[in-house]
Amino acid sequence: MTKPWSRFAAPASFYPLAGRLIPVFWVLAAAFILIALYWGFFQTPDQLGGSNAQKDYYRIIFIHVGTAWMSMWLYAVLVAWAAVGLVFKTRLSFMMANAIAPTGAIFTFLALWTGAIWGRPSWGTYWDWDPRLTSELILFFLYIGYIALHSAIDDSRRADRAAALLAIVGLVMVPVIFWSINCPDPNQCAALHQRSGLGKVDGNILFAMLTMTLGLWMYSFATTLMRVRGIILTREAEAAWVQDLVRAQARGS
Amino acid sequence: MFTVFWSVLHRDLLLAMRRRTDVLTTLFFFVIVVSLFPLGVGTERAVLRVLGPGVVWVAALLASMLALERLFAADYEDGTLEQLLLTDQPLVLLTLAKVTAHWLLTGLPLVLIAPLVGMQYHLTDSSVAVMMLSLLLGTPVLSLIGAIGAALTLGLRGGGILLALLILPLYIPVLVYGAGAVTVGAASLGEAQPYLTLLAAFLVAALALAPLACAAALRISIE
Amino acid sequence: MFTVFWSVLHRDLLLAMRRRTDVLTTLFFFVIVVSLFPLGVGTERAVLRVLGPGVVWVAALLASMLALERLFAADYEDGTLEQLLLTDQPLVLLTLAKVTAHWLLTGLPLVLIAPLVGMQYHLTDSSVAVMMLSLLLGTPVLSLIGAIGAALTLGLRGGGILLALLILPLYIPVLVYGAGAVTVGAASLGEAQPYLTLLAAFLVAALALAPLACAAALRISIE
Amino acid sequence: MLQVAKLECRRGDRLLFCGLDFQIEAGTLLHVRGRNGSGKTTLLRTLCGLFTQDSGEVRWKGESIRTLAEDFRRDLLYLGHLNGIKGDLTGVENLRLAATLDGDRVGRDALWAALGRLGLAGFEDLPTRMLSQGQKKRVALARLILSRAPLWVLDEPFTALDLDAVDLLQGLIAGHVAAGGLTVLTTHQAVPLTSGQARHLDLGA
Amino acid sequence: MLQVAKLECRRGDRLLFCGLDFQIEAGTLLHVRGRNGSGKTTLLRTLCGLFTQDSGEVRWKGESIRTLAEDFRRDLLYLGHLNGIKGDLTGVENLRLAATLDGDRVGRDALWAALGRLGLAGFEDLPTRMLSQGQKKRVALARLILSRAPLWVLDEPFTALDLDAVDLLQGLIAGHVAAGGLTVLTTHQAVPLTSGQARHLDLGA
Amino acid sequence: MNIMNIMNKMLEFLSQGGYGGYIWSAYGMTLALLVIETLGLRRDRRAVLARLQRLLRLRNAGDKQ
Ligand code: HEM
Ligand SMILES: Nc1ncnc2c1ncn2[C@@H]1O[C@H](COP(=O)(O)OP(=O)(O)OP(=O)(O)O)[C@@H](O)[C@H]1O
Ligand SMILES: Nc1ncnc2c1ncn2[C@@H]1O[C@H](COP(=O)(O)OP(=O)(O)OP(=O)(O)O)[C@@H](O)[C@H]1O
Ligand SMILES: [Mg+2]
Ligand SMILES: [Mg+2]
Repeated sequence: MTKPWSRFAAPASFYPLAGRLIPVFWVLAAAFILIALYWGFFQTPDQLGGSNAQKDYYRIIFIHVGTAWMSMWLYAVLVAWAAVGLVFKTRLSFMMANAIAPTGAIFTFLALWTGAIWGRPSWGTYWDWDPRLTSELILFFLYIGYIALHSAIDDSRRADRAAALLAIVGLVMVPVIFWSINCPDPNQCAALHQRSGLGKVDGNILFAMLTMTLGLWMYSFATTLMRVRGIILTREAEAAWVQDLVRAQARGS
Repeated sequence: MFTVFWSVLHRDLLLAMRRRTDVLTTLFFFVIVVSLFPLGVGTERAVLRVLGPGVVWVAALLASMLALERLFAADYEDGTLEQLLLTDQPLVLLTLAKVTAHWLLTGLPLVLIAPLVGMQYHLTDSSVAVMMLSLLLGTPVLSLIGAIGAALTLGLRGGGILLALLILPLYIPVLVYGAGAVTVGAASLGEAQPYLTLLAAFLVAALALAPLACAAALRISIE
Repeated sequence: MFTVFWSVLHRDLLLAMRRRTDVLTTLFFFVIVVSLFPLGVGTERAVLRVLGPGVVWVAALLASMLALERLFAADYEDGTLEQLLLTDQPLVLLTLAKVTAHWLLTGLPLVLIAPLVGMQYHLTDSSVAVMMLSLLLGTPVLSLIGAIGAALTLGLRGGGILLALLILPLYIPVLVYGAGAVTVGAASLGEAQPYLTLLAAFLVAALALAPLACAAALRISIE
Repeated sequence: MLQVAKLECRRGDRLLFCGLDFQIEAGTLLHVRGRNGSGKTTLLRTLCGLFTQDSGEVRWKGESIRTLAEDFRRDLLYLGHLNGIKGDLTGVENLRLAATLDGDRVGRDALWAALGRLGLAGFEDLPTRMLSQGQKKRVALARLILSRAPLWVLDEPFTALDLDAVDLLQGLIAGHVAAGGLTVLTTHQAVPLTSGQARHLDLGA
Repeated sequence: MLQVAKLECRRGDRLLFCGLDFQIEAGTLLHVRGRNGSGKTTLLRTLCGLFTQDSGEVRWKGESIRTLAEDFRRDLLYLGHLNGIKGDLTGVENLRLAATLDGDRVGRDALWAALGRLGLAGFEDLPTRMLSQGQKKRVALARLILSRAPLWVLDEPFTALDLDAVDLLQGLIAGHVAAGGLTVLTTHQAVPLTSGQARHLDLGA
Repeated sequence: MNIMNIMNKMLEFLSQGGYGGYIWSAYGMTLALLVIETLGLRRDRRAVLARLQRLLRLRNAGDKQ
């Protein structure tokens, strides 16, 4: 371990750094989410106009979009950490990938849940086999597969690398899967997309949506770091620095 | 180099011949699952004709997946897998040989029995032809992708159902275009051509990439 | 006598809590298989509504069957099964406790998730109610019958697919009346009553007979 | 007490032994010996009723163990090649479960004391899969301390144990025999007895 | 020839050994010793490249075995805890397959001769699942006769063997070392050498 | 501004133009899951620390012997 960046890749130095960052992210998360909620509920109209008028229920959008975006973003980050771990053999990367997965799965579930609840008043059904929804469902399965594989393997080293490989295979397949769902008939693909024009959205709504997403992002930083600290403690139980830390805590309490 | 490919292939086929029932079980599983649906859904011809392609493909997915559980397991348990890993041959080639043998034993029979299933669901002749073609192109992809999952779950508790969880989502593109081809092919074979081309493209890509991933997975699991 | 039933039941539930993902795997397998069909068959509401009951029941059959593979296997491998056989308690009771635990962990979740699936297939509210009822009555029968197969295939190579072959045909009556109930129940709950009565009768018969057969099978397999 | 009459066992198509006759009384240790594959494990499992003989009979207190069924099993404690403990449960949980199934209600202290006596202090509430091979074996052997069964059947109980544990186990067996119990075991080691009678049975050609 | 530098291995979260350094030349036998669970098997598998070390390096003829990959594996013969033979194939079929994968074309007579030398005359064309434990092990060991690999890595090769077979195997190893080969093995027995150098490595606390 | 007025305002806000059930179940599930996750993380951390403390005590006891 001689390269400068690898100093932070060492669990011993990352652990306290994460400990200092966690409260910061909690504060940021709370602030952004509260602002977004205030803006979303009090600074936006009760009704969306347009060809397809939507009443108050459109306020679900603030968490719906936030969780949907975060679910996809977190999967990308997870795969990135997994790939770094496989290539550079840094233990911390695997731990990060591992710590992201539950939060990502929760966001995916929430995107599905809020989307379904939204679908009921606007489409009259909780579920439809719309490509976007189906893709999100598949993403949920990919998260669950990653978590299930990791926890089925007792040896943490093998678990890390096997799950990382699975995540990478998943990433290669994801475009193909999403594409096949979006375009089940290869003869006519272009006509399908119901584009979501972000530009046409009202400024206040957009602000609340983006702030909420930012808040959820900060939240996922906080939970991921908390989880990774737990993993580090478990994995490094034998290391001297962990024992010093535990001893200090024992004296403190 | 190819002697190695052949000798592994030959070994696996020989082993299968010594245990003929293992091959038949996959086939029977496929037939049973396909036959269960008319029992659950009712036997109206119009309905069955719509369901046929999807059901056959889902059943093929499930049969392929169940058989995959044993792809590396036997070799893992008796130690021949680690000996394979220690030969001076590229592991990718050995993996490819094992997957090929597996497909010959579990995928090809499904292709051959497809006309029978087509009859059960009152499919048109051209549908049946497309079904055979699409299975011929699609089942190797299933074996190739599934082999990665099989390698990853080697020797784990609850391997079977875990494997299902890992690889069924990855099977979706094959399912979509395989079943799509059969549905479209009801009228004429030509309609299905873009679907079949896509399946062929998947097969080429899977042939190129899956053995690499699978070999890497084996190296991880063997520790 | 019942302390034993409870302590085995409690042990199996405790073990499942230590391995939470094992329980979730079955559930997700069910959800994945159910979600595959619309991808293969197409997403027209009318078609899905016809298909729904059959798909749900076939998926329940497969999920139950795949989970059964592990029902006795873990206990067999670490030797706790032979210790159970050597206690001074009736083996039938122990078997029943294990099957009960298994159903609570794999059957009951399917019942609870049924409304979700009903949503995916646009089933009517009364269909969903009937589906939950029929699963509640039917899945224990699946676990009970399947346990016999699991006991018989204990420790055999290729156990999973062999088990499928043995017990899927035995599952057919449950499938026919279970799926039938849901289809008929689309209009009103009352229509489905004869079907549900039959399923209840199956359940009573299976409760009376299956543990006996299963205990006998265990004695044979443990030698 | 335990009587074996004209016992014949086969595995596959091979005859392992036939016409086996012996009888052991209270306060006896029976040491079964023989090469690998001579049928020791098979004999012990037949004595427990886990393996069905091809002909002959095993009797306990004068009655066939098939007729006695649960009444025989109440008097029996068998430890085989496998430990019979769950890796996901802790030592205490494993032991409590075993005691409950044996029909005993054992207090928490007794459980911890039994594990402590086997040198597992500090490991009582770790999942047993985190224990070493020898420690797992010790958890299984802790049942010997709690059990009140008169007949112990032990298949190679000394494997995976270190010297201390071997001494301890030999002491337990000697105590059991001295207190009027019966023990049937296979092992390649000698088992010193403080009282009671030691007998040998040699299997195989 | 074979060189180990600052090797560190973990299993799960446990450190097995770290900073392990040694080097062995042609014509040497390295005997790895240690308690159960001290990491002997792990070390041997690391030497073969089956297990990935946490840090440090294994070198063969001066180059890392990771870089050499297939070139290293050509020089290696590993026999582990598992026999690595298929129960459904006969001894001859198993041996022929192993030879083919090693890149050797071995004639039928050589195969039968190798099996005969290991005392398997008459069992060559039975499916190996019908052989006894010791005979299965002998089929696996027959590869030692056919192989031309200079580096043998043997994990407890003497288990399940009877005295004759132990002698035979000791002879094979001594011959290999005398002919300038390298052998790394774990065993609780001594291995007499006719020529060459014997070294010991003790693992674990 | 009397109590009734405030109550009415609150009720009106809660009903969200008649879609309160949808909105609050969406936000409620989100809140529930995030809280559960956070609490779970705290519990996990306590469990890990407790285990490490116990191991430490054991090691100390072992050293004394
Ligand atoms: C159960 C699943 C889902 C349901 C029922 C659902 C429903 C909806 C509905 C009804 C809208 C309003 C669209 C409109 O104005 O017509 C919407 C908007 C949106 N959904 Fe979903 N959705 C679901 C899942 C997802 C997923 C998985 C994503 C992830 C990509 C997503 C991303 C979005 C986005 C970005 C918008 C806002 C786009 C815009 O303003 O046009 N949704 N969703
Ligand atoms: N499940 C089985 N099926 C068929 N034959 C078996 C089975 N188990 C053992 N055998 C055969 O029965 C014979 C006796 O086996 P057994 O396990 O009783 O021997 P043992 O004396 O206990 O040997 P060891 O000292 O190795 O424990 C062996 O020759 C073996 O090949
Ligand atoms: N698959 C595994 N996962 C996690 N830990 C393992 C695994 N295999 C072995 N270990 C642990 O690694 C340590 C070393 O194991 P190894 O098999 O190398 O020991 P050994 O010296 O060969 O023992 P033996 O003399 O019993 O063969 C043991 O303490 C064991 O608990
Ligand atoms: Mg034995
Ligand atoms: Mg070893």
